[in-house]
Amino acid sequence: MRLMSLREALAAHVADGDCVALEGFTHLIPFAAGHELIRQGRRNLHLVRMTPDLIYDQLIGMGCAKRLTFSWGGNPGIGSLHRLRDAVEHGWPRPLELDEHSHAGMAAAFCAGAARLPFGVLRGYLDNDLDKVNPRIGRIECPFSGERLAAVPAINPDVTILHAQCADREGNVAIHGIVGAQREAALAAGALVVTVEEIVDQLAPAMNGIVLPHWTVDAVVHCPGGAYPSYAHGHYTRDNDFYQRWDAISRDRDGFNDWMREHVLETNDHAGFLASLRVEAA
Amino acid sequence: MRLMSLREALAAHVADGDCVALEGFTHLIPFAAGHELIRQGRRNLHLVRMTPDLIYDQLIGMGCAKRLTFSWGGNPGIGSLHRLRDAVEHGWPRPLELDEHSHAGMAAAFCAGAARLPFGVLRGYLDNDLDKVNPRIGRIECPFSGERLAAVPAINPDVTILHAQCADREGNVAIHGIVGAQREAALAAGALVVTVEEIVDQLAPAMNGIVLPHWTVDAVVHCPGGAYPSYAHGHYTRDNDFYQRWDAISRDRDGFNDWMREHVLETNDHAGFLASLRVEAA
Amino acid sequence: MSAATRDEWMTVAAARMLWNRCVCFVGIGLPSAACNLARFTHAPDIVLIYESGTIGTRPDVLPLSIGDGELAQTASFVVPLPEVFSHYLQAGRVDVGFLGAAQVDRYGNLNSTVIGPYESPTTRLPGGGGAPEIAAHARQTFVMLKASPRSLVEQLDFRTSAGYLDGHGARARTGATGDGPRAVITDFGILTPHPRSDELRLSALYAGATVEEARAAVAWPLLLAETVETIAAPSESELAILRALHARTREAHSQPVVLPKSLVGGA
Amino acid sequence: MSAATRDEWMTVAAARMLWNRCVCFVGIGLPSAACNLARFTHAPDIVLIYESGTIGTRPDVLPLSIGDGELAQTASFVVPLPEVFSHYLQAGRVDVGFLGAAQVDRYGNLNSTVIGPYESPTTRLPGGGGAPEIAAHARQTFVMLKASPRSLVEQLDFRTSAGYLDGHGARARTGATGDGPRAVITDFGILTPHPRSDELRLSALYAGATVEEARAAVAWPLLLAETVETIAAPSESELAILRALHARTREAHSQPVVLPKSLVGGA
Repeated sequence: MRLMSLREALAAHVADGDCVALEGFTHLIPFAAGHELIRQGRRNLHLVRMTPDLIYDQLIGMGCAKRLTFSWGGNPGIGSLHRLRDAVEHGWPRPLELDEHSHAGMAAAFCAGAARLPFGVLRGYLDNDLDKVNPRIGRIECPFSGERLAAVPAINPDVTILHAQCADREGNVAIHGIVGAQREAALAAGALVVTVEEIVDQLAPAMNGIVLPHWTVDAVVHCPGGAYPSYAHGHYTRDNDFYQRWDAISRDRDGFNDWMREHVLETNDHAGFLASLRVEAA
Repeated sequence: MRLMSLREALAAHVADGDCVALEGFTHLIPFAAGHELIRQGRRNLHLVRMTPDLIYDQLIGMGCAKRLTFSWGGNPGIGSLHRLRDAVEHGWPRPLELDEHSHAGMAAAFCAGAARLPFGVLRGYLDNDLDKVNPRIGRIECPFSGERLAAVPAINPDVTILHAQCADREGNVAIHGIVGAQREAALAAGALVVTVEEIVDQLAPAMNGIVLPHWTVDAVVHCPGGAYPSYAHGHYTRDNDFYQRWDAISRDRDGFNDWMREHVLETNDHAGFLASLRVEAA
Repeated sequence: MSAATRDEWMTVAAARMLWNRCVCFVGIGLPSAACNLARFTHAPDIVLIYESGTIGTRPDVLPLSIGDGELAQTASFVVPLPEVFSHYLQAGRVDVGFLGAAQVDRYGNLNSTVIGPYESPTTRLPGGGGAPEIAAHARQTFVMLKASPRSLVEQLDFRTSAGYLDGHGARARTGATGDGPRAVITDFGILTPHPRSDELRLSALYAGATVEEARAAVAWPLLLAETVETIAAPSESELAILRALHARTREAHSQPVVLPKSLVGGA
Repeated sequence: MSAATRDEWMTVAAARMLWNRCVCFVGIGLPSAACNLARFTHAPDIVLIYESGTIGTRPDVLPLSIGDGELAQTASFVVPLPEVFSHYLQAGRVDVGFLGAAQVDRYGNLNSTVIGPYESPTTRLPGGGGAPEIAAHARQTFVMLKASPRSLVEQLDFRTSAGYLDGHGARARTGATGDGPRAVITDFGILTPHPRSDELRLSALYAGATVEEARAAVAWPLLLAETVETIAAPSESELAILRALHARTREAHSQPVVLPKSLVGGA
């Protein structure tokens, strides 16, 4: 593990064309890292995320992505991801290939990836049209009962990027609260970059808690607020209001471009991004 | 969930011929429950446990078991389980059918059972003789890469019995420390009986800890010391000395029978068992 | 107290269908309001699971997202998301799953993926998320949606989640372990499947709603159940509790987010 | 300080083969002593995993069982056992796995299952446990056992864990991802596989042990490596640290177990 700046870490670990998963299910979405990928101008990424959320709307709208593996692509509780829709419906700013799953299927694929099995098995994709549009959804027969089940190929991203609450100086990373498929995405990856709210001398004891041990972590980045406008349990809450405002910001191409220029492209880093939004501080 | 006495709970949930898993990996082995099965004279059980340990040595030596699914059958750090050996080598007190796995295989089988999949997949049983003696070890082909992997049928015991530190009055059960395959064995079972050190009004907060929610639990039994001579993290330590003494106690049939009569058959319950051993109390 | 809105009718009707101690897989929006209303009224020990991994959660206010901190904070415990789907849903441990959709057909099949062809949709919807397997494995599902001939359709553009397929017992011949959609709760009343044909029929109307209104909102020729029941209006107490819940929710979510000062030094 | 026993020689020899920050899958007994000796000497940041699920554990005394509370208490964290095997071992995240066995053959295949036929054994051994997959997936394995013609055998009664199979590169053609047994550490010295034939040869002797002694302890005609190195005796410091570790362990484990008084009211 190396302690790096976000800029260094992403320059070192993410190349054009890589398969990249920025995971975090509502909670701990690595916004700062997503913005930095945009600033660095990454192209042709194969993005992986169960729930694309606003950060993938931004990456897609900025032309970083060529392909998307996902299972639910909306603005939670609000509606559409307009940039995702524009890419799928009109190919703007470029066409986006979809590799579409259900949550259960994608979770099974991440689990298989973490265990380095070539495929995951589930009772799923039953009598619906998903396997007609996704050739990666297969079937497998139980060698004992003959029963047919669904199979999905393992997901093993080149790089997984997470945001977490805490790392210690060795690089052990602790996550608590809603953990989604973060641990599986982390252990499935070729390289693992984690931004954290805090770096501490000693992690709080959490015998059966969720820890990514230091030798599975390639880079740790100290990046307070790195999940904003998503949230970090124990540090700050989700900015639901921002999620609502995004609907208007992202609805048309020009408004989106202006906003991204002002707040992401023309800010230096995440602190600059937060300052540009005048997020309130206690 | 119902709060019951150990006697009631096992009479209600375990019948002759059942497939029963008493799990707990070194830690939290449900000794009290095993002894009660012996007192109730259960027969023809199909016993399941990764590491049979002393409690299965006792159940096997007392003639309760017909079949054993396991992956490592020794007295940890000390040597043989003499009663298990006597049953396998000489059919005393009755022959014991073996369904033998590796730890990885059995863990995969429990995971499949908990997820109600018919089989588990692993990269395992590679070029060894285990699949020659266990017809339940199969092979499966990845539907995407064609790679061949091992497959094991799911384990779904009729009843799983655990010992845990704590339950609340609703029947939510919290386990911490070394948890082995307890959670998987619990969720794989047809019925789940849990003995606990303590019943509390409110479980300690453990957001990402291991909890078996009340609606997965069929009976909770208040049984302090129920893991002795195994241990309950935070309550008492493992009686390593007892594990050593067991080697001599169990070595011959008469000595074993005498000991079981005095300490298990002729005691009423677990408190009586502990008293008969004059275990020191603080 | 002012008359109930149609959203309130739907929420109350759904809440009444839940029972104490039932295990619900909850989605955001009306289902979340219905489940928590049930919890604050007749079903205090209802077990709520949100797909973010929060099990047995008891939020004081409604979450805006499926993974609000409030859900984790008030849960019995929180599991990684894959376990929600494998160890709870797939394992048959969920009594009731709530689903929404852009389109429902007469056999309760759902579309939440696309309007138009998949490869060149006129409207790309969010997609299936948890729904395909909730539809398969929850012991029963309740579908909640606002009715119109564009949502209650003759033919789905895409089948995201299977209901009764082509009806007439077709579902029983598949690998689905749950019983399928037992009710579609709309803004005029409730549709339930015919016991043999599985076709959704009008089985209950809100007091004040009419059969004509129902028929106008459904694209297929809507059949009536042997008896069409009348659903009593939300009681004073139901409405008061639901409105207080919404008021608490608005209040909680109107608090501005505050980041630790160190983060926004420049602002 | 008294001369080192053969157990101490073995422990010290194994400890010296470990490096700082290597990830070890540890078994009880000599391997556990060796790994912790390495941690207390030249490899302070070694990562120890016991199959009970304790990851990054730093016990102050040696555990008597694979799941002692001390291991959990001093671990970075504890995972359910299935994850140790799937997410760590199978996933290729273990550098060194330690194995013991009742029998080892000339190609490093191991038997820990039975002596005699499986269906009617003369001696039923504990069985494979974690070994079959440790043998397959740890990047390398070290085997520790006391040598005799009954343990270093011409022909195994049962192959529990694959080493190099029939040698000559056979292992590379299988699904095993690890490199196999890189050393067999015995009480006379160390056997290592021939680079092409994979046959175990004598490559190092403890100072004072002889080739004759080694040959007498091996049932097959033991070949010598090009150079047979001499392993330096345990240093004063290694012995002192190891003996102190054992003394702490004896002291800790001689404490009688005390149950809360309420449990043994009758006694």
